[in-house]
Amino acid sequence: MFPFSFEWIWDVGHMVFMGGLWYALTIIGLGMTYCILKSVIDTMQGKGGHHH
Amino acid sequence: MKIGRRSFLSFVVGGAAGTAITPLPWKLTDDSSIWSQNWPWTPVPPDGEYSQSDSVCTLCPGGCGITVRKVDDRVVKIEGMKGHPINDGGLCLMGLSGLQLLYGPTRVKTPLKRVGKRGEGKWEKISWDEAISEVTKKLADIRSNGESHAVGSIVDSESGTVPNLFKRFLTAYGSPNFMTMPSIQDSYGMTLQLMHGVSAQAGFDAENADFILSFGSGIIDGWGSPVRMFKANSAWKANGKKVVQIEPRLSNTAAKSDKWIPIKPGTEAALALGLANVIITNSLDSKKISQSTGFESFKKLVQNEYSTDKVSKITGINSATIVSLAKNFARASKPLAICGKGQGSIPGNLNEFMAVHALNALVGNINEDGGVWAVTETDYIKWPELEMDSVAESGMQKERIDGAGSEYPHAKSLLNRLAEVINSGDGSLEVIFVSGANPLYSMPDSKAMKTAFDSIPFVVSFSSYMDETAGNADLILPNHVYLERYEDVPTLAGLSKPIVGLTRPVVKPQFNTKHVGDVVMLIAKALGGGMADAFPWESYEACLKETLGVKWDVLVKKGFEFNGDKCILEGDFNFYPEAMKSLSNFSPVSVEGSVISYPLILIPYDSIRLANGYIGDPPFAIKAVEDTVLKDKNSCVEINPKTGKELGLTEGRYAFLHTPRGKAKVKVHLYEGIMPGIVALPRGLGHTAYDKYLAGKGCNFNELIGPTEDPVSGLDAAWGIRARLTKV
Amino acid sequence: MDSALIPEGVKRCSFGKFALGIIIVGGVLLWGVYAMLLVWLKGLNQTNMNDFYGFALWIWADLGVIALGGGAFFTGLLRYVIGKDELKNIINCAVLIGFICYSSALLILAIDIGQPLRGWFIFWHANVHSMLTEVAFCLSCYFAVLTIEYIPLILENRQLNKVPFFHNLAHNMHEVMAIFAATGAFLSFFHQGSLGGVAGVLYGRPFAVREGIFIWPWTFFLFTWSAAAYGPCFTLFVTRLMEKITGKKLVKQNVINLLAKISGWTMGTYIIAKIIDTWYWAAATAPALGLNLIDFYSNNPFYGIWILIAEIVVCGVIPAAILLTPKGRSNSTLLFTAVSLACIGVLINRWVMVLQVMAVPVMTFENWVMYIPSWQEVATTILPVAYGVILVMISFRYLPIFPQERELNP
Amino acid sequence: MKEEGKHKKAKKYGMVINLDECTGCGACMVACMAENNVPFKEDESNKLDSIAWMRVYKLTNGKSYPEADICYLPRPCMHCEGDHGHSPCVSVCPATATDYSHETGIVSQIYTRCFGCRYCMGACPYHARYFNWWDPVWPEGSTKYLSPNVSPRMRGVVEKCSFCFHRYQLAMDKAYFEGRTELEEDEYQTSCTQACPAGAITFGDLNNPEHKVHQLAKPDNKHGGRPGNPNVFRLLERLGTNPKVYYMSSREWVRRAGDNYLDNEDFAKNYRR
Repeated sequence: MFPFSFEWIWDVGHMVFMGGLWYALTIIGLGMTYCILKSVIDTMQGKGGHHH
Repeated sequence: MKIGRRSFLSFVVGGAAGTAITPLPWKLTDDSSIWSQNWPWTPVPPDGEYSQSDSVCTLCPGGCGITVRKVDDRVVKIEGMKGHPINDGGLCLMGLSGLQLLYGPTRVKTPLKRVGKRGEGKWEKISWDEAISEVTKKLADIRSNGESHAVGSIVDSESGTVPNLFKRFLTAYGSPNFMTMPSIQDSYGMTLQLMHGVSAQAGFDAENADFILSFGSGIIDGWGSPVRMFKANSAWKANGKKVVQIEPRLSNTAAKSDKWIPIKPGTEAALALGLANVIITNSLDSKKISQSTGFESFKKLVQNEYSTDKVSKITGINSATIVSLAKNFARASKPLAICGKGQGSIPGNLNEFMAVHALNALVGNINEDGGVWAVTETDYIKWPELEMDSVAESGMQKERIDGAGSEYPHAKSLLNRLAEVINSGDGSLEVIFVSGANPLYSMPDSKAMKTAFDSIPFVVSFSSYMDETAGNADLILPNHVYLERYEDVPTLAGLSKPIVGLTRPVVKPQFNTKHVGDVVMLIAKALGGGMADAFPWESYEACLKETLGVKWDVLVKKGFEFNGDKCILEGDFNFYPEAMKSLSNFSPVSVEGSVISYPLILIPYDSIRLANGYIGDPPFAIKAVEDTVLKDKNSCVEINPKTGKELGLTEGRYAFLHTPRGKAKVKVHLYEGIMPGIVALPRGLGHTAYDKYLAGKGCNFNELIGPTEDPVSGLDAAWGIRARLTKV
Repeated sequence: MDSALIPEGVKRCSFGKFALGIIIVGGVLLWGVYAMLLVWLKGLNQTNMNDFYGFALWIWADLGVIALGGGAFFTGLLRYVIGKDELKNIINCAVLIGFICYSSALLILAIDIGQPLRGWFIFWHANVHSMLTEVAFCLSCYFAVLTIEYIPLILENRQLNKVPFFHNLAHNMHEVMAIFAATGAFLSFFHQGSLGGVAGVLYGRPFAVREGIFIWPWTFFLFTWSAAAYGPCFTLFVTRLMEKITGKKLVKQNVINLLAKISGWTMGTYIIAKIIDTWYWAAATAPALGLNLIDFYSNNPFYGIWILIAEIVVCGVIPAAILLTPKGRSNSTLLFTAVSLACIGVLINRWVMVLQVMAVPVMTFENWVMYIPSWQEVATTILPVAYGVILVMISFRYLPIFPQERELNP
Repeated sequence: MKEEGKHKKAKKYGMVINLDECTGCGACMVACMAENNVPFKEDESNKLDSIAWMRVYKLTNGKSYPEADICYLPRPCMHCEGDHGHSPCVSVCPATATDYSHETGIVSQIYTRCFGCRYCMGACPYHARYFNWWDPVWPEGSTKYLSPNVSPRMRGVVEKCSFCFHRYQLAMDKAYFEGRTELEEDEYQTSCTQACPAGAITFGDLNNPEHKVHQLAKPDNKHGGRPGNPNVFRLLERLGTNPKVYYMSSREWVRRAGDNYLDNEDFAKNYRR
């Protein structure tokens, strides 16, 4: 999974597979980070009160 | 502080999130996987210093050389000894599983005295001193009552120092009842006695033969010295030598032979004589033998009574096959005929042995390369002459309980008769010693044997394992197993050249056991007087060293002594000894039971994967048994699909197998390699003793069959029994 | 009692009735949990699997629920990426089912492996050439996506939504849902496919092996496509079932029709592809390995060739035909029959492609072995069903799963 | 010394089993169990979950009495090289717990890394891989004979024949110690080869023309090691697994039983190719 595990080889297989994986994880991670940060900001700005 | 629902929720969520970013969960995950890789209940064998030593396997009479691999004081592997004249590195699966006998749960760990009922399994651990005085007291009483001949012993064979110590012990004590476990050796020995007038065992130069005619001998199923026969078989294959196997079932041997000729079981002698007839009629016989005593009578016999057509009718083999077989056999440059069914645990019909031996003589292969030779009994045991006291003298005058030497003058031991003699009240024993044998399992009609044992007041077993006989004993004086003791191993099993091996302690005794040789001497010494004098040695080891003399050093160094010379089968050959006269009117050895109640015939078969003698299958060996032989707790019987169809039995169905002697639940295995009308059951299953890996699996063939006395030898000649299969 | 939690404007059964339902299903769940614990503590010897039948009941259930849960990714793709807006009325249900199916699938995987404590080695020591690695990665990632898709739904609970942060979070997640859905579709495409690839790459198993393109055997695409085709059927099936149980119309007919139609088309194209695949395999792939089609099905003591007919014709061609005809779609009995058959069909396919792969003998001297699951296996397989029912019950009661419910049941 | 090792020629250890000589005695099975600390259970008659790295199969020619014939076929792990450089099992293991060594041609199994998904077992058409359904339990005292060279496996992992790889390691250690980088043919032999009482198993480097296995099998390395000897065959040759275990038989029905053939196929023609 990581380049430091001993079965890791820098070959096409690893680059494509792990590239795809980390790409997907990055999107999910960034997407969620964005949502949470935005919600924190929104909340601090007083949006989303009980009576919206 | 008031904890509201919300703050609690926040605490839990926050706590979880907080923990998740600490290394703790990751560390725990990692630790748990490491734990799973080192589960404390999965053993880790300790490393240590590696060493190896050579010895000899004694699990069967084969006499293979073994090399054990050790780590510190543990033996971790048994392998075949490279360069050994018998097995040269190869080893059978029993030999390979020997460590499971050494370290396994079936060992008797200390002398045991029965406290419950016989066979109940309740024992008291006693010391060796107590054990020996127990036996001594009993023996002294019997001897003082003048009943010394009522003590008997059953040992595995008659050769080697340990059996001879038993024999000497009984002689000095005053009992002729030294009995040995039967085998084809008995029949071969008697054949040579009657036809050559010599006391020897038959040796076969199998490796050099080029046409092997086997009358049901399991060449690769454990006959003779198994690994040696395997090697010979491979050599035949490699060099294009021919093997013809005659038996009603496609055994492994039959399958590997060049030609399998199914025969009506029990008619092998007729076939041998029929072949002799073809050979003589076609003048294919070796001319050097035709001057021998009895040749003309023999010729007359086979020509008058064993014409090809008649033999064809008797044996069920077509005439053309008989003729071509005879011709091919006789024309081969080194033909060799052998007999003794399966592994050779049943001595068999003496006429058959003599007929087959005559066939060998006819093609002139006696004392020839690839032919029959002699293997003489061990000649190194030269102990001082026994001085018998009056009790011993009078005891030895008595007739043996089994009738050997009296009713059957040629026989040395007829253990097969013991059960009936005792059970019918024709004789009785006060004490029986059993060493290296398990008659309560391995003698035909083992139930009758148990009944007989039940009436013997004092049964002493020297077994290393809790086998059936030990389990029914009053006292167990456990022997070391072969890996813990010194003992000479003379190997006679059909080898053309005699060899003596030495089994030696490759590991120190694991439990509180004692060498049986030492125990016998301790008892003798405790009895005192002439008994003590008969055993002038300090210990068994001293006795062995002295007995072997110069051989000792060779044996200790090499593990075996082998000079590589064949022994001439001396004496004038007699083609037609008196004992053969009954062949003038052929009648096959009868099988017990009526055709009407028992329409089928049950025969046993031997598999190299199933031990059927003194030892039972160790766990590895039983694991190697196929599921068409043993499935769950049931033995499988082989029947021809035709027979199956007639009986409405399909593959895998349960059935009851009835014979005049017993009944067993079996599983049906349809097998195209068996003659219709015949049921085959493997030997070696159905143990009630030993460990959970063996006990309670399958049925014991010996409970379904009884012995049939051979009219000439008195030995057991039963090759089968009538049977019936019924649906469950 | 719990009325504060129930979405505004909808009617729910009494709490007592609800609790009773939960207790009953919960009992079954506990039975499953007990069996699961047995398997974890004592090992896979609690099952009747063996070396010749090493993939069995629950791994079939695993692949089955993944295929059935495929409705989530495909509906999500249609709704968020392709823009079939009507589907917003059924997407929540699809997401819920997807979430249940995928969480169950992961749980089953954790039970099915011999060393659950080392299960994470599949990630840590990943072998990128293994289809199973691809499955594990995409499955877990997609499960993360499904969780992300399910969270806003939870946050829309009446009480939770009152919390400003939760409200904002739900809102913001909805805003970027298309990105998640697209990522999910990408991941789902690969793991559905690689599940098919798991069988298709086994070139030592003539029953499973298929040719393909690049590293992907045809089964890769067939699996993805079949999940897309049959997954929505399960969404429809569950929706219909819930409508029957609650006695309410929950989704408008046009939405149902649209999804059924799309499903019909994907199923129709899939079954044609499947027939071609089977034909090519039977006529070219297998004979080149010395085997006839019937060799794979004879000797089986139970169902023989019928399983192939059931899968392709009865549960493939027939439901596809029904769903493709407007009349079939609009007849509620026919529609229900079609989606039921379709669900059975995809389950048969997964059974065949997982269990039989190992059970069909390859060496000429071996035989089919029969296998009957142990009660532990049955219980562990029912466990996710019970769990799913409970989650559906809770979600339906407290979350706005069906946006049209209020309108349809004034 | 490691430097020298790099220039070694790649080995391809393999086996030729002479089925004419094999007696079906089962010594190879037990020799393997004893060498490799293979566990055993109370009941091993259910062959569906009985671990036997080396298993002896009984083949029948399907004919009726008295034309019936049987032949035994010992089946270790085939150590497939695979047509595309992928052994069927190695390429599917998700956790890299099994590997193909290009140095020796041996397919290894790392028990502590295997997590028991059994995918490799599904991939192997030879049933050479076994799962530890149970915790291995040795009867009291019996752990004494366990060899320290092979670690006993824990429940829940897959195990299989390793061509007694520890023997290779021991032999190599010895060779290095003596300043050699190459092994003699007899320095590395598997336990089953050594034990076979019939001498039916030959083991060695298929790449080495001096070795008996090479001379017997005459492997055609350009075509995946296909045997050149007409009496030699491999199991399921047509799958392209390229096993390194070869079988020799003079009986045609036995050779035919080694693979699947359509009824109308000309076996002899097809077989020789």
